[in-house]
Amino acid sequence: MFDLLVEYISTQRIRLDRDRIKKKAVYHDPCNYGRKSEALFGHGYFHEPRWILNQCLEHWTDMQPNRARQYCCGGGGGLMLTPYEEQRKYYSRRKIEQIKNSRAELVVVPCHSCHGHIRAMLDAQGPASIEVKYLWEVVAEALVMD
Amino acid sequence: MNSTEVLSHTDLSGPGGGGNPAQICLGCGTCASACPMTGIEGFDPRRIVRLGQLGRFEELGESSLAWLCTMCGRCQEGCPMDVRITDMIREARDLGGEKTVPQAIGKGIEMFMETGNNLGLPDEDFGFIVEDVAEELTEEPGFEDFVLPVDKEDARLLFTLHNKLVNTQNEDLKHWWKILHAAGESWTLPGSRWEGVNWGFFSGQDQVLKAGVDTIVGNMERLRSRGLMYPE
Amino acid sequence: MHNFSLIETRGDAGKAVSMLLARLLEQNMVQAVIVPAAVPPSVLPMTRLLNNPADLDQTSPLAPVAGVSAATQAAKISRGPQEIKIAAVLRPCEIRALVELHKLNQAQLDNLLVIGLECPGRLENQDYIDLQDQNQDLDQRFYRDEDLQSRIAITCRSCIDFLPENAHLNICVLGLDLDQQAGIAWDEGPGADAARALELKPGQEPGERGRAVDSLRSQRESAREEVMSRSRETISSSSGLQSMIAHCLGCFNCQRACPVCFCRECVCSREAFEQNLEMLHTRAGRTGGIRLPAGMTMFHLTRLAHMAHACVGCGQCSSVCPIHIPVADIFRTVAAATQKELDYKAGRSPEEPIPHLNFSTEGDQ
Amino acid sequence: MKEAARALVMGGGVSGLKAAMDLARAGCSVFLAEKQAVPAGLLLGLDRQFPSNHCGLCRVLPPDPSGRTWQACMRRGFGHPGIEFFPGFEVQDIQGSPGNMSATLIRQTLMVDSDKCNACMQCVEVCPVHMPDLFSTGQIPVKAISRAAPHRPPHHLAISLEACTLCGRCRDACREGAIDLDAAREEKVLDNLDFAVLASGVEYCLPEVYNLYQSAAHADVITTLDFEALLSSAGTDIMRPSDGRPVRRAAWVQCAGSRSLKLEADHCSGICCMISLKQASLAREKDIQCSIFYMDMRTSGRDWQKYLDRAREKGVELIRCRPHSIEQVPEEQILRIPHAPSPGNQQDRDFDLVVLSVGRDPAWKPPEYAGREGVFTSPGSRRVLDIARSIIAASATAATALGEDRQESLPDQEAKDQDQVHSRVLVVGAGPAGLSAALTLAAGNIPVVLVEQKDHLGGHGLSNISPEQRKEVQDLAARAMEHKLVQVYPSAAVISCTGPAGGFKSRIRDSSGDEKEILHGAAVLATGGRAAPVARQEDRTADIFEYSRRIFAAGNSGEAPESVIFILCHNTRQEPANYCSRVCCSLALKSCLQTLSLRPEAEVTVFYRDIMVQGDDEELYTRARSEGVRFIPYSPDAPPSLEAKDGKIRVKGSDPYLSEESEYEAEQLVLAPGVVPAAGSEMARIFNVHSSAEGFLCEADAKYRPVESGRAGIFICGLARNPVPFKEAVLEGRAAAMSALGLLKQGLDSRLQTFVRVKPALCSLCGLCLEACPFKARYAHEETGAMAVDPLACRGCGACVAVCPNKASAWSEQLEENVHELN
Repeated sequence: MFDLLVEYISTQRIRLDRDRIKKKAVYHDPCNYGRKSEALFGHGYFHEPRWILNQCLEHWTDMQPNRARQYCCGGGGGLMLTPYEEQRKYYSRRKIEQIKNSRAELVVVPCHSCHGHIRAMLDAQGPASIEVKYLWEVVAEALVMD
Repeated sequence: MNSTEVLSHTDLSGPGGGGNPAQICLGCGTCASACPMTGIEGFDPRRIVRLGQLGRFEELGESSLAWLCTMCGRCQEGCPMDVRITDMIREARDLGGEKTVPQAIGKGIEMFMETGNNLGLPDEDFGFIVEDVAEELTEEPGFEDFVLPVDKEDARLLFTLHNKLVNTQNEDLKHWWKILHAAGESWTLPGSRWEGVNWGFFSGQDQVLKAGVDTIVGNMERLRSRGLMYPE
Repeated sequence: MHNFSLIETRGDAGKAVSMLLARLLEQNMVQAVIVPAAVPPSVLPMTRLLNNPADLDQTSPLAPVAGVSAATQAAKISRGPQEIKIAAVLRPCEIRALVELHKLNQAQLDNLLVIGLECPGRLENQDYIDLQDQNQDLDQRFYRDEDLQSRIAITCRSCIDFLPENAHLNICVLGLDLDQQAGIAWDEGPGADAARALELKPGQEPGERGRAVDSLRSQRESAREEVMSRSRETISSSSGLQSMIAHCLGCFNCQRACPVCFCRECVCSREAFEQNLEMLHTRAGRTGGIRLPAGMTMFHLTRLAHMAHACVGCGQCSSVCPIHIPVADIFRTVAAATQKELDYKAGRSPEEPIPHLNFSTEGDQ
Repeated sequence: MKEAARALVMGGGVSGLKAAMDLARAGCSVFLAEKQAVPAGLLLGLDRQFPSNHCGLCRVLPPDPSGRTWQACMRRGFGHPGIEFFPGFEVQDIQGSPGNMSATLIRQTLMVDSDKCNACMQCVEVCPVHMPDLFSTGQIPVKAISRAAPHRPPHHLAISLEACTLCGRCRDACREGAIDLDAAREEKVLDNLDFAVLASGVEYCLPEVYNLYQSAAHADVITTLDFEALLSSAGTDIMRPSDGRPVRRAAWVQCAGSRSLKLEADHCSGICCMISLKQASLAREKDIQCSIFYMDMRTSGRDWQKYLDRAREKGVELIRCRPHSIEQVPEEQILRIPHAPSPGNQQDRDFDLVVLSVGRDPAWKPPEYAGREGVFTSPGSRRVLDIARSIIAASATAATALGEDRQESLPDQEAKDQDQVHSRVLVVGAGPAGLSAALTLAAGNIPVVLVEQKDHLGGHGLSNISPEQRKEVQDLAARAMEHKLVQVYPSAAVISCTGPAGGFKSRIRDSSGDEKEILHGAAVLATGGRAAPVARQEDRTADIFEYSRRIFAAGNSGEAPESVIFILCHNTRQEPANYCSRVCCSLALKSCLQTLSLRPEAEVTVFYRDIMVQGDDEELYTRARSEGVRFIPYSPDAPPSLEAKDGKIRVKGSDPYLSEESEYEAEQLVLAPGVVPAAGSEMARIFNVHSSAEGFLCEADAKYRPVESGRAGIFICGLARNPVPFKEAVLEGRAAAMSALGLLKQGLDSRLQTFVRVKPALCSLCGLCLEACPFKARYAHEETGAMAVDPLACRGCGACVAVCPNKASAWSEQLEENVHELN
């Protein structure tokens, strides 16, 4: 998925406008594409999404910590589907803190699961005003159609 | 149970290879520092590893410990002894038996095994939903000529979907379609068995995991797609 | 001290005390006595060694003057193994100096019967000589004449350590009418032995004494605080210190008069302080000329460093300074601060070790 | 035997200096190569060292009465008769065989001509190469050309050739012509070397290289070495590197770069726990809140546990948890460490500064020539050692090199007694330490009287349990029995020892009960130690020494119990035996592994407080765990309780990871009660030296003179001094012998010269010098009472000179010149 987007952008099969999204964004590394991919396949998708974001946005930042040491959104491992809601909230406090500390108004994630969970946790623990978007959603929004 | 039995019982040679079995654990606490779940209901990766050392996997699976884990792998990433903690969780979830699998996951797996997707959505309904969204898309400027390629043969890419996009968040289907359209990609959506999410990964049930992979491979063979686009 | 006895003075307390000393010789409690005595033509009592009981009537044990500190001589004659036991009549500051010298192997307290004198202060030597011209019975009169007492040496005016410590026998004058009675106090040990020989009967100590001591102390304490705060200000800057010693003539009187300066040859008068012309020449060019002898600041600082833990506050240095530099005030001020820091007091006890000696290879564990 | 062996010592750190000086004192011509411009190595940056919290490097210097070596601080420079010092040179290669070796030295540091340099610093100004700085963690910009060390005067500049690009700008900028860049390519070849001693130490782990705790990204995540520099340059506050704000909260993270299989670093660097404790203790004095994150607090020396207690009293907080990561809280300038101090309990703690406690670089290897014949590698160049052990190891290595160099030449004659100095040495105790000492002395042509209480040689055999080690001791004993310079008195005891160094007079009682007098110049006390007694519940209980002897006795055909429980630190490491015995943990681990190798299905459980293994012994611990030994930590407040029932031992203890109290059953219980000195207090009395409350003999300086007692001429080593494993006891024995040998050689050469003289005309006999002397070198003459100096005991520290009010105690004239020459 990252590779495909990188391919489209770098070969100019799609063209992007960096000025459309004005909000300050922050990027979330999903466990599966980053840390676990690195451990299992020897390559973590850390660089690619950041490169893609640079093509789409003017202002974005990283969470602290990030990449291999990033915190899980709290919905992984099927936990989102379990009834352990309070526990998930406890777990996600770290993610929410990270998001708040970044002072971003928009969280960009490249994972359905993380997207859903971060949205739910922001709604539950606030601030609900922060938007959550898929990485490809950001790409789609920046698309320049001739 | 003595150590040799633990070793033989816990064959932890996961897909990544390498790593060490539980008993080499140093008890250092890196995992517990890493894990955001540490501290709730006595949750602590060290506890999980200790139970693993002692071969008490079933007990682990039956307790909430195993199901509170998000499998994020942060513990394992930091472990100086390279203990495969998340692999152990999968093992425990499997050994805990079906009764311990949370209802939503259990239900989803059941549906998947029956219908090919975790929602149990009939193919006709699926077709109706995606076509509806595709039609909406053509109303947006620049995408007037968008045509949704379903079951197109010989496409470069086969697209599987996360069931939640089909279920409640149909709007989000459009983002990728827009990109693919703009890029002029040759792609296709399977008309049936489109599920891209594999919950066998969560439950630790290898047979479910395998069935998920088989579905996708089946689709790729059927439609002779060269590449695969996968939501997870 | 635990035991107290009153003796009749019949108008001459000095004589009464002299008679006691004579009795000590007669009883062979001691074989010699050192005590101030003025031998004509001199009128200034000086430390004198006597061994004939009959000679004691020429002495002035209560004379409110100390030509030089008696500690130096008391220390010297007490050294080494000897058969002769000596009674020494000493002021509190002289005893303190003696105790310091004892710790430095310069005195041997065991050879002495120390007789301490309660000290309302001493007159400067010249004042004593001058006043004696006008007052025949100066030694006796001093103790009842507040006007005379107000003329004591400048250091004594702010001295709070006027009661003798570490003596075997004390001569008590405070709160008593010396024309009638003087007091003798003692503890167990050599003091008690002497008291028995003198056939002294322990009696009630007059309450008036306590009040007199307290009132003198509080008066001295406020004087002392005033002196010290003035001195602290002077020495708080190097320019203050410099200006204070600016007039120093380089006579070294202060060092010679100091009872705890015990070195055979002062380091200040030796090669370390010598400066050759080349060195002086260089410095003179840098500082716009150089005062000779050079190194007087260094001399005073060295003294100050040595005195910081050893000064007993006798004031002899100030007394002998020809141009009246208040050296003793500075020493006492620095010493008070240093000794407080080290939890040490010069002359307090022969058992108290001299600070700065506990070198250890163990570090600061 | 050759008159003077030619020896090369590589490395001018404390190990190299010690080895070089020992060899020089033993009569060798020594060449000392050090790649820095100044000696002292790592100590250049360590101003304060545990447990004294100050430096004492100068105490390493032998009392050379000529005064020529007298110097205030070796960090400023170094000179010693018999040692040719090559500052700035590193050995590139060694060729040839012993006796005819040649070494190629290449320049690593180029010195600026200090006679010409006027410290204008133009060269530093123009130098384009910026360097990391060991001394100020970047607070002062450092270039390829810079001051050689902060302790040196400003006109002593040096160029690091590792960094220098030879661009020539400094040379062009120098108006005095003090820089000669052509000398950068200078090489030196040393020929006809008899042997070489490698003492260049190890490389330290750089966290950036291993991406430890993302230290490269956080300016305020530094290493213990950096912190040392911060501490040295700190005033009332320690300033953080990022923004210069005072540090109020600091954390230390132990085992950065070690004890990790992921980093291929299955080792413990051994001293980092103590370094962190020291740094935290010192930081407490600046009112900084200090927390140390650790796994096992390895305070494994005689005095180290007490040092830990003192640190705790000072308010240093110890948190048993290895953190996963250090998080930066943006905008707040805070470093946050999430951690789990106890199972099921997670907390965040915020810090201004985090110090990574680093040790040996996992990838470090000794140079290729380290293994060549004739090259003797000091153990301090294989692993990280603390200062005392570095010094012992260096002395011992020098002794080994010297001994092997002389092996072929038999002693031609017994050295004669000269000038009342007896060249004989009395060695008390014939365990590994005593035997090693005796043989080292004998190899140096010094006759030895070896007194042993038992009827056989070999000692108590506490930690030499493996068959190889037992054989090693037997060999030592046999060699001692055979050596013609070693006179052995078995079943004998020393009754008294009087006299000064060089002229001791001791009475010994031999096996027949006869007493005889022995004259000797020095003595080595090596009376060893024994197991502390344990209360045995029944015969299924053994102490660790007994059990390990038993389990190793029959080799691979022995029998092992089906289940065994070890309880480590049994009644030890707490008052009244508040010290770590150092031998028990590794002995226990070896015994666990041997048990499992004899009986793979055996169930082995170990209750422990901190596993105290160091260096590569960490592998033992890792192996024991991976082979299934179960380790359960306990706190001394709640030790496991014991009970014997139905032929089995029952231990009740709680597994903190499971938070459950459990009962463990085993066939065999093994307790580790630690070791106690066998005859410490008695030796202390007879030889008039100090001993600790526990009865260990005390050294003159725990860091820098570890095998010397406070009394000149009496040396101490092995278990009598401190708890040590077998191998270290051997090293200590050799080191003690080396020091005795040096003292005698030096004493024989120049008995009557001293550092300090007394000017009788000025002396007031006040005796302040007697009390001031820390080395018991000042005394009052028995008859005249005059103040005097014992030349063999005097170290030239100057305490008496300082305390003498009128300078009657004064430096010897030669020395005085040197004092004025300083700087």
